[in-house]
Amino acid sequence: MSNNIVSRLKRKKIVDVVATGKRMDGRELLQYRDLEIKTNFLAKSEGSAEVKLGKTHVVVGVKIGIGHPFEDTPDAGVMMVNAEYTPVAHPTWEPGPPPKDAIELARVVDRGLRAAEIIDMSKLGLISGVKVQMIFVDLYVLNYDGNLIDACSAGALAALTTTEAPEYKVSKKGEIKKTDKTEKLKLRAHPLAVTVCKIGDSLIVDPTYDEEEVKDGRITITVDENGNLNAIQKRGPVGFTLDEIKKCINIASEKSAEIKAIALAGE
Amino acid sequence: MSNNIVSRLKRKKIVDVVATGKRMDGRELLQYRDLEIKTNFLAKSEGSAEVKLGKTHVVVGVKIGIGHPFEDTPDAGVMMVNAEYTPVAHPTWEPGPPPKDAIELARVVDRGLRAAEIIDMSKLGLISGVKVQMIFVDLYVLNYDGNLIDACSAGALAALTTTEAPEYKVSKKGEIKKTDKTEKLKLRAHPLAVTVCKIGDSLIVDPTYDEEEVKDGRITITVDENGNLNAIQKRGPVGFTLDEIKKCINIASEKSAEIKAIALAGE
Amino acid sequence: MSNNIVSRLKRKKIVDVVATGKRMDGRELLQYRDLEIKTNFLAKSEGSAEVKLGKTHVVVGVKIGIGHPFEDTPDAGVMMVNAEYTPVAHPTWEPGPPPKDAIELARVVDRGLRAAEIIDMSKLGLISGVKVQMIFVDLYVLNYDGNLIDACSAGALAALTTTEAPEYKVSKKGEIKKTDKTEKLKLRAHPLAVTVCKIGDSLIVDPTYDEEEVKDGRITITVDENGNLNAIQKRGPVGFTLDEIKKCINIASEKSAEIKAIALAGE
Amino acid sequence: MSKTTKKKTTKRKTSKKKWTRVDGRKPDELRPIHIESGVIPNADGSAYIEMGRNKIIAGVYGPREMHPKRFSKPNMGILRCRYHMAPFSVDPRRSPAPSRRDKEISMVMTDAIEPALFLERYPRSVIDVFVEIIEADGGTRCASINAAAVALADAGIPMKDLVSSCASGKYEGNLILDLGDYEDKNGESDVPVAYLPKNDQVTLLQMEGIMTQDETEKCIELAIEGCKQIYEIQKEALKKKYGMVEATEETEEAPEEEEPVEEAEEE
Amino acid sequence: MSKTTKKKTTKRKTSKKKWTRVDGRKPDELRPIHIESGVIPNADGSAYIEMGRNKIIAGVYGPREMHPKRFSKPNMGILRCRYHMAPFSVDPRRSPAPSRRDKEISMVMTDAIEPALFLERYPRSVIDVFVEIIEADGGTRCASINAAAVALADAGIPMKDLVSSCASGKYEGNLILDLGDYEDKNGESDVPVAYLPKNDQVTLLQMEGIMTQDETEKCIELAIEGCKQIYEIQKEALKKKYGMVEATEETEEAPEEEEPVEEAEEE
Amino acid sequence: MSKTTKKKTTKRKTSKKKWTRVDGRKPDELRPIHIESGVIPNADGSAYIEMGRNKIIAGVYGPREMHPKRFSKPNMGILRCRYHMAPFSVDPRRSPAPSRRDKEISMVMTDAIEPALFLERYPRSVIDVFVEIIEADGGTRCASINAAAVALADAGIPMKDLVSSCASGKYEGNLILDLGDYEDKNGESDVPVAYLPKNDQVTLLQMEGIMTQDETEKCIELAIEGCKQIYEIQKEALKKKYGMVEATEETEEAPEEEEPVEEAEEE
Repeated sequence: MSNNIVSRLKRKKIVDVVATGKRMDGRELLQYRDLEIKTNFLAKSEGSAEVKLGKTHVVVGVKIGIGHPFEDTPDAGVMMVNAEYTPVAHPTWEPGPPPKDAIELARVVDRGLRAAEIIDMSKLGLISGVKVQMIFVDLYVLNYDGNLIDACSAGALAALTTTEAPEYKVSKKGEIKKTDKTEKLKLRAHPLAVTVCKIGDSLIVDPTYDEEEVKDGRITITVDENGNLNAIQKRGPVGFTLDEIKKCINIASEKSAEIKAIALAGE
Repeated sequence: MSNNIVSRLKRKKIVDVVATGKRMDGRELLQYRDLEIKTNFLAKSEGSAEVKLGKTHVVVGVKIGIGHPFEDTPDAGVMMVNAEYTPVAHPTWEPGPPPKDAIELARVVDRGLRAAEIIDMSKLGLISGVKVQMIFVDLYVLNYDGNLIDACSAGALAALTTTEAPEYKVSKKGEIKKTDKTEKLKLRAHPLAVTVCKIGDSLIVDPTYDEEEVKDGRITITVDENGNLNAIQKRGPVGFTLDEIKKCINIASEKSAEIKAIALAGE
Repeated sequence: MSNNIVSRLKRKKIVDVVATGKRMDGRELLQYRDLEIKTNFLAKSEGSAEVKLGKTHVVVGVKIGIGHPFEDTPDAGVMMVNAEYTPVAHPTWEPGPPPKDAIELARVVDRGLRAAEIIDMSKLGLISGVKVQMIFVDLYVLNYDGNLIDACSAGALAALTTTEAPEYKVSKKGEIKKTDKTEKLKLRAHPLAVTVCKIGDSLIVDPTYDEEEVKDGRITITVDENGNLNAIQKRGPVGFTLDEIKKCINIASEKSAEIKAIALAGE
Repeated sequence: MSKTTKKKTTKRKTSKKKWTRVDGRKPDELRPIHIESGVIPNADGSAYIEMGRNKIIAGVYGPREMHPKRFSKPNMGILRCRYHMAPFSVDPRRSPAPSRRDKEISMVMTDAIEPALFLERYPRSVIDVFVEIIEADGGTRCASINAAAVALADAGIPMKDLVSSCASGKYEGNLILDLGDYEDKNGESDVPVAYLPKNDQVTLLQMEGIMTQDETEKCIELAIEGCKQIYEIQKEALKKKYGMVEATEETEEAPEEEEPVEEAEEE
Repeated sequence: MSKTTKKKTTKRKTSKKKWTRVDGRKPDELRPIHIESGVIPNADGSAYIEMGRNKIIAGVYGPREMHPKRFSKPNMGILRCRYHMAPFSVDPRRSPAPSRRDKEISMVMTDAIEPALFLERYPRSVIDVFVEIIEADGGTRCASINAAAVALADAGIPMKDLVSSCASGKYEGNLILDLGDYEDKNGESDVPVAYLPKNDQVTLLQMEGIMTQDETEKCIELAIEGCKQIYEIQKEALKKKYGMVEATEETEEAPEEEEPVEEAEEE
Repeated sequence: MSKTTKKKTTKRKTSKKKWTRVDGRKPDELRPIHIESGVIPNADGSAYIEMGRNKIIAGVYGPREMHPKRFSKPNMGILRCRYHMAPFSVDPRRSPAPSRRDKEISMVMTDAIEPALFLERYPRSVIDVFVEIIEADGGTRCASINAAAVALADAGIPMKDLVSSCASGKYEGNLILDLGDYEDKNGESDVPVAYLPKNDQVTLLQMEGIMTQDETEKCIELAIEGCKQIYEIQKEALKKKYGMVEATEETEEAPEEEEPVEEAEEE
């Protein structure tokens, strides 16, 4: 049988089960899989989190370093979010430059953090126009079983929340020294992404790999601790009605509080 | 029929028509297609030109910015000419790094400008050895129907001629500020390229795509406003006799004046 | 016949001959081919060596320039070793980025030089944290007939030994000028790599291309002028017994002195 | 991508009456839009749009054979959108290499347009939509979708509906339609939307900034109203060329799905 | 790769008695090792190792069809190891793109493991071993080999023997086992070794530094002793999972070699 | 490529009599040339040239099967020249990656040589000419063509004629032959020419600088005279090896063109 027929059969089966209000693995439509987050487990990273969401397994590392400012913001630090699809994580993933989906993953997580103004970048300058602090957030996928955006968003929030930022001193001669002192990175918001998938006429959260394969579309909504929205990302070759979008926003608002409690447990 | 036979038939037809002193589209051998040049049509570029030469359509943008000097010329500005074969412009052009022909296009246009010393780069330093003005000339092809070198050369000349260069101020502390003042970029010469194609025993100018496909070779000659030559580029897997070369130079000298009048109309 | 069978027949033939204590080209097992090294033959390089080892032909160029220090060693110069498999050197070599074997070649030669602390990099700073001297060692293969590591190692040693380093002057304003004065680059050690190949149960040195093709494995050992070891690199999908390793070290110690005499002849 | 935070936190104005937009528009007023189809002779379909000062050209090639074949689908066609900014479209000049942002926008554009097409009619084929941003003025992705939809209709490709796209957002506390460059960079949020009017479906939805759930929903509604106005302008542009409004009208019934007679080729 | 000299010249201590290692270990004492198999659900086999503060995960996919096919071998399988460091595994952060060092280590790792496999059983196939360094603490290549061997056994791939790996070296004049990060960076030499205990064969051997021939040989012997201890820990890790020590036991007789019935495909 | 203007404006000397070239040559005198064929054992043909201080090696592989096949032509062979500069061939060191200049020169070299070959005799095949610049001293492209022509003859590839190449130019107001490095960089213009003596045809022609039409034509004539002298040296080099002058003599009649029996393969 061609892959095509296999996936059509798979889709039929999943759609049928979801239509009854259940999932292949017995979950409710709006139920996440078990979520475990371990923070501060890497000694060489200023912040770190290991996230297990069902079989999806990601590590987030936060590194702080020194780099160059952008020309138009000479006194502002720079945050970079990068996602890596490691070839250990899935039989179809190959070594090489990040595929388009990894770029989207990084950008959606990045957009949520940035729009929420999670870090006051204006405080991270060192020498105007020359050197600033860099904050690298690396999303590292070790096993892929769906819903990477939510897992990485939770991991990024957990890692940033527990990041110990080094204190830098700039001498009069312009030499930058990292002191032994650290202090907790100050976060101004706690944005967290929740992805809602549309399968047939149903909306579900936390899709597995198989569910993602057969889904019609998804909407990811990043919600902060006050219930404000910071980012939305719709994907998939289908449309959503306004009514469906509103339902997705409601689901995300509710679920983000639930997941955030776990992500912030290490704080 | 194979592409091979098709192109052989096409070649025969074109060669036969050209041998009678005419072109497939009714032009004379040494007649350009209609040439329209619109300058200053982009607000975010210091200089711009839109060129339509028959169905060939290119946009040239001139941007001025700040960059690093070369090590051996610490006080001289830097000019970069770059050509982009956009995938909208032809069914066979694909997204990706510039193909070899795009590199040649940029280099031939660049060589004409540079050899004519069109801009006094020594005036464009800002901080010796550290910062200089950059002049980027981007040749952007939107529809390709032959004779890109001439179209881009005319576009580059038209865009540079109408470029409003910003004035920069360097503070004592070494900060560079772009002022609101601009002044016309000073050009020291008006070089323009004319390409002569050899088809069979005939020499023609302004080839269409089809004529380029079947041509034996081409010689591009860049001529300045005093009739001096600035650059020559021969291409194609054939030889030219000295006599043919001299004919090409004569044609180019004559035609360059004609085209230059149109390119400089916006000045 | 498939390549596979050809190479199996070739292997059998070579293994059989080697087992008798001889080589296809009549050499002893531990005998190098003729080695010719010409130094200082390039006017634009601070150091150079042309090495012919049998039909293997490499050129090593040493260039000294100015560059940026690493962040953690602001006052130390930087040495870079790079190997280029040019497409002229072998019918199977193609233009493009260095293949894995070229990377290994560069890294093994580099490791020997670096571990022996051949150059006192701490003497090559210019402006602390900003500019330092760079030493580029380029290994350029022009004909490949086996044993590139030994040929390049000898070439690098010969080229470095005869390198005339320019004297730089740093003005109070921080301008760096290359003076006309040069002096011989000071070397603190004379490391040289010897590669021992295992074919069947025999150990040989200086393999040809064919011998490399059929070999089981190889161990490269870099030995300095005092008989100390600086680097070892084992390759090949086989194991070596401790006893075999000791034999390889003995062979390398002996041979390195022999080859070194030729490599240092130009000093 | 990684500059510092883009959205300013809400500074809600106390008296709303005096508030006017930077360019004098009413909150729910679109910028002037001009659309022209058939602008690229070589393309199967094309369109040029000016939306505010955005200048964007879109070209369609296909349906045509997919290269490389292994990426084709045995039972349906593939839509491939490529969003690309000219180096001179923004200030300062950008590199012509596709950025991560370009790649993400290409993906969401494809998702936005695909629901309007009958891709099941083109097994093993591809429809390429290439969009070049000649000048950028805020809302480029929406303007690109508008141009792409007209270009697809111009190519004679049957569509369930045109796709219309427009952003809304919040600026100085007010919800506004169709943000210009300045509003986009200095406002509190940005909500690009694409919409299929006949189906009443949203096919592009993104958001970045800080807004309440209620504000976000109002923004989406506002953007949909903008899309409906643009829809009329798009139809007008096609009418002008083809003298008919319903050029793209087609049955929406998908043809009966059949088992593909051939399997996907492996490569 | 190209930093300044890494090894300090020997400063031999006069009184050896008081000498202790920085972390208090005895000269021939391993760091604590923890190995766990079956940690990546998607992989055919996997293992996680902590060796000191190294944190490394290895996943095995295969034997599976080789892509692209032209790299497959008609009469045997191919082992492909990929060593890769997470950007946050070291300080300062590194680029996620594979470095020249990554590529070299991938090669020597492949050589180290291949002798333990029966590759002749998997014509035209590939076994992929992907190793991700989550945190690096000296000796990553050895720890990677240890994890890879367990992951291969976990994948049920028949092995002649497990491969065990450990480094030795010289620090402040003393020969020591299993160098930690600090000893690795500040010691006189480093000798990574991999070993097949049943065959008594060394399959990885590298060395960098300055040591006498005698010291080097002693180091190799010391490393082999370390490997033997690690071998027991590896078997224990597999026993824990499968309840048997000899899970990987297999006849070592290679199957009779036959002429391949098909030739290698040309591509 | 993008440095500041290279050619100085003419400073015409009043008294021409005293004028001598920097290296003492007469205006129409070539630099010393030494050509040697058969220098790369692995290549099908090869040559080494010293022309002034240029040191260049050229190797020919083929006619051989074209990879990838889809670039081959069903009715004729393809000539592929690759011009490449060694990192140490110029000062300061250059990157080993091919530059835009390298790519353009490779193209014009191919055009210069192709008219001398009978490519229609090698359907589906490729002839590779690889040129490596070991040391550059002005006029590298001309010297490369001279070496390539001898290498092709050395490979036994039938040629209509040898190709000979030489530049002329203007320096301090004088027209001179075969510019050295200093004249090239400081002169008013540079005119590289390649020439087929038997056919009296120019196959390479480039020019850069400022010259009148008349001066340009005189330069071309002067360069042709230089080519004729080089032609004799090339023949001498081949004679030395093969003991015959007319080694490359062949009928110039092209074989009758036939319809290709097979179509081009699609891929």
